[in-house]
Amino acid sequence: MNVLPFLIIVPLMGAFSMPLSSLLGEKARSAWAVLVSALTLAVASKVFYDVWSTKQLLVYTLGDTTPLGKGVGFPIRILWEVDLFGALLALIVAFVAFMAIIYSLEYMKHDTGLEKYYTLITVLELGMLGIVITGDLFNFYVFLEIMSIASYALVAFRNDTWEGIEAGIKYMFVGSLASSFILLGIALLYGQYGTLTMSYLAVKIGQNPTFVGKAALGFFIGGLLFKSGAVPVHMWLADAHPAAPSSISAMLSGLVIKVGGIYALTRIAFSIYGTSINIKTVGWIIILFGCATLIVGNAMAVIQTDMKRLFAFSSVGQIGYILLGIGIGLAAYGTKVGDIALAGAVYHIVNHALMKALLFLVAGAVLHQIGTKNLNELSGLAKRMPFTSFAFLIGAAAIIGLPPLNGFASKWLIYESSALFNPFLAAVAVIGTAFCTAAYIRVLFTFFGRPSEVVDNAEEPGKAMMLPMLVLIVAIILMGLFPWQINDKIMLPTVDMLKDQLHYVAAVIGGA
Amino acid sequence: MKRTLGALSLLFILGVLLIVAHPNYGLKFGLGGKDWQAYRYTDQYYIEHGVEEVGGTNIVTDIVFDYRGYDTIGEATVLFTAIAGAVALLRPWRREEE
Amino acid sequence: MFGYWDALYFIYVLVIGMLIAHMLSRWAEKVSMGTRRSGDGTKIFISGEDEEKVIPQFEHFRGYVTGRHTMWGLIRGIHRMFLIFRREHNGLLTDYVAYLLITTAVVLGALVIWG
Amino acid sequence: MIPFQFITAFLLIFMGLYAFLYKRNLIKLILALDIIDSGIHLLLISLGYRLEDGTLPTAPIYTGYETLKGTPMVGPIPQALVLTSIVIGVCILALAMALTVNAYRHYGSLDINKLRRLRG
Repeated sequence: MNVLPFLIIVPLMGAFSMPLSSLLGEKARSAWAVLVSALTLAVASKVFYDVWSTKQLLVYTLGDTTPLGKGVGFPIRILWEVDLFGALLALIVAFVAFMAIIYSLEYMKHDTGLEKYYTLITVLELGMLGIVITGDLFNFYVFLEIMSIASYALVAFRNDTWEGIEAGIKYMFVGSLASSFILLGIALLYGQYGTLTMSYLAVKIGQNPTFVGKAALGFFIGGLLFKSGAVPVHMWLADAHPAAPSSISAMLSGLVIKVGGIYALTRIAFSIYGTSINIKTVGWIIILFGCATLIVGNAMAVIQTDMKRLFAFSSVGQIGYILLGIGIGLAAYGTKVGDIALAGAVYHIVNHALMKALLFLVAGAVLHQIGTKNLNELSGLAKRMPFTSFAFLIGAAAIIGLPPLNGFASKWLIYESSALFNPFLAAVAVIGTAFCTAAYIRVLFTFFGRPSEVVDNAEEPGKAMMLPMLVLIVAIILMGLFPWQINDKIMLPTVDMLKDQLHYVAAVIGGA
Repeated sequence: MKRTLGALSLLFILGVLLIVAHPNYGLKFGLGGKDWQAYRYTDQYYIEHGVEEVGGTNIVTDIVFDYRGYDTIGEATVLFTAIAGAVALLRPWRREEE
Repeated sequence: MFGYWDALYFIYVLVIGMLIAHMLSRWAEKVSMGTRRSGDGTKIFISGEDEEKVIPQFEHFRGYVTGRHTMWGLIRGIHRMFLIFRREHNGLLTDYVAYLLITTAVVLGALVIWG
Repeated sequence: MIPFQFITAFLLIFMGLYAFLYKRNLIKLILALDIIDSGIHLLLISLGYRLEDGTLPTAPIYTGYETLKGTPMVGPIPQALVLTSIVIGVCILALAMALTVNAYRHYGSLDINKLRRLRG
């Protein structure tokens, strides 16, 4: 049985019925939210297992058995096309969203408007799942907007704080502008090539790479770099992620910037354009932005006093590593170095989703229990909240890249390949890590320092907040124990499928 | 300073767009005959087969509700999301209730 | 991943590292806090101290650039970098839009020229 | 000769982006967002236009008169896309308005330069 459609159906139905379920009371709404996200996680796991075990693309046509028209060789319907990269991201999205929803059961207890909150968080998950499985450009835009609108609303969800509103306004206005750029790119591609299906566009662009195609790629990269929070357009990220409720920050930082930015960028660069334009140029553009992102993001993290803002800037820095890996994968297309860099980037996407989700959940726990996120006041937290501090310790060690944890493997792959590709890039990456270490050591000293008055009455958070943190810790440690096996079994096949543009096209056109 | 640079970039983008719109280098307007078949094959397919495959005489309706019906679901979801978001943003402040 | 002949690669990296270190120390000498060479005696001192006074415990380094130079220079350079980065993040929506436009224009330009 | 439809579309996009750079009122910025969207919609719609031997095309609707079948029809995809895109634009507008109301309640002003407490 093909479970792929349920990946959309379940969260869609869950989101639309969330206001109804909240009529039955608070308990019913929470249970419904957890049930829907758990089901989504199950479906995503099944999809991932199917794709991984067969190493075949899953193609699903909406409303017909074949995407092709009668008697013609081009697709006329919207289709879904899931390769291993998409399935992997769908799994991560469903997992982190599940964790965030369990966490918010307790974290958001004191807020009003909770039925809207759960509706929006489910829609956010839906939008990301739609992006990773779609095979149609305009459909991609629609789901990008679903995701963006949900995240605009969620960033400003605490409408009684000025932070949320201001960050929401900035995020929303500039984000809509970036979305408009993406729509403009899609319009240009349609005007030149007359189709919107990604795989058929790949065929047409391969036959005739024109100026219009390049201009469209420029608009795509501009808009998607914004969505992924690269320097110099990272500023909305540093404003928006700290202002959102912590469970949302975990999703925004862990998932939205990767699915809405990095995934889309990778898909467009590899599967649509591929080698039909000068792939080295595209790669170097992304490398340069990646290097700037790496330095600026990690350096800004050092000087923050607000814990969540520090984590947000650290997210910018980690996005830099991912961009660096993808850029090297593009610039060294077809070589072993490129493969390794790309594997490192994909691995780091997964790792960073887990680590940053954990860190933001820790920040949320501190904020919930103590009521401040100012690092100067939080000294000596470890005595009163040992579990939370332990969770932070694991997350920080993983994000710095200490060997027994999962961050080490992905960062090592990126260092190694960048050193082989160009030593200068490796130097930049190491400098970025030095800043990152400085930033986290500072928080660590704060947590384990002399107890201050503020934290005297602090207590550990409740079970619903501890459980997601515990699960994420276990996931990080487990992934850290078998880094090379995961790399060989999952990441390298992912890279192989991602690079295999011919396979991506042939799965739809049928060898034509 | 940044604003000026931004304006210059805007002019540059506009220039690229104008090249893109020039019929000799990029997009063509009012295609006909062979060009139509070469560039708008999907539209032509819908015009020719839409009525028999879907049944609606208005081809745009056929596309919106059949060929690209999934987009329409997405559109409805966007509307739903925006309403939920706007209602969430305009709810009374927590402070006022206490 | 590294083969036998890739040992040469490390020498290459080493040479590049030496070059970078040399340039760094030259730059640090220029940037570091008030330290400069003076006259033909070429003494090293830090501003606020007695001009005649040599850096304590670094007397044998007279006339050379000391490690302290590099340290001061690095600290000052990084501090200045932080200041610049922080000043850039001024919270103006106009600037965010300007940066978005500049990014798009740069990408477009690169793709138009070398794509 | 660049078709004036495209030029108009680009001018609309240009106007919207210009407003983003030089205007400070939030309501004006919301209008600017809509203007940019309109420009892109105009571009998309005009991409589907079709001229065969100088005959004017009709809308892609079969009215049952077989005689009309001979006349060319404009491309239907852009119209479908624009239908979807307009709704998305309206949604953005609604959310932006809700945010603006909240911003006015917090800051007592619609000046975007006053909304700059988040920095550094």
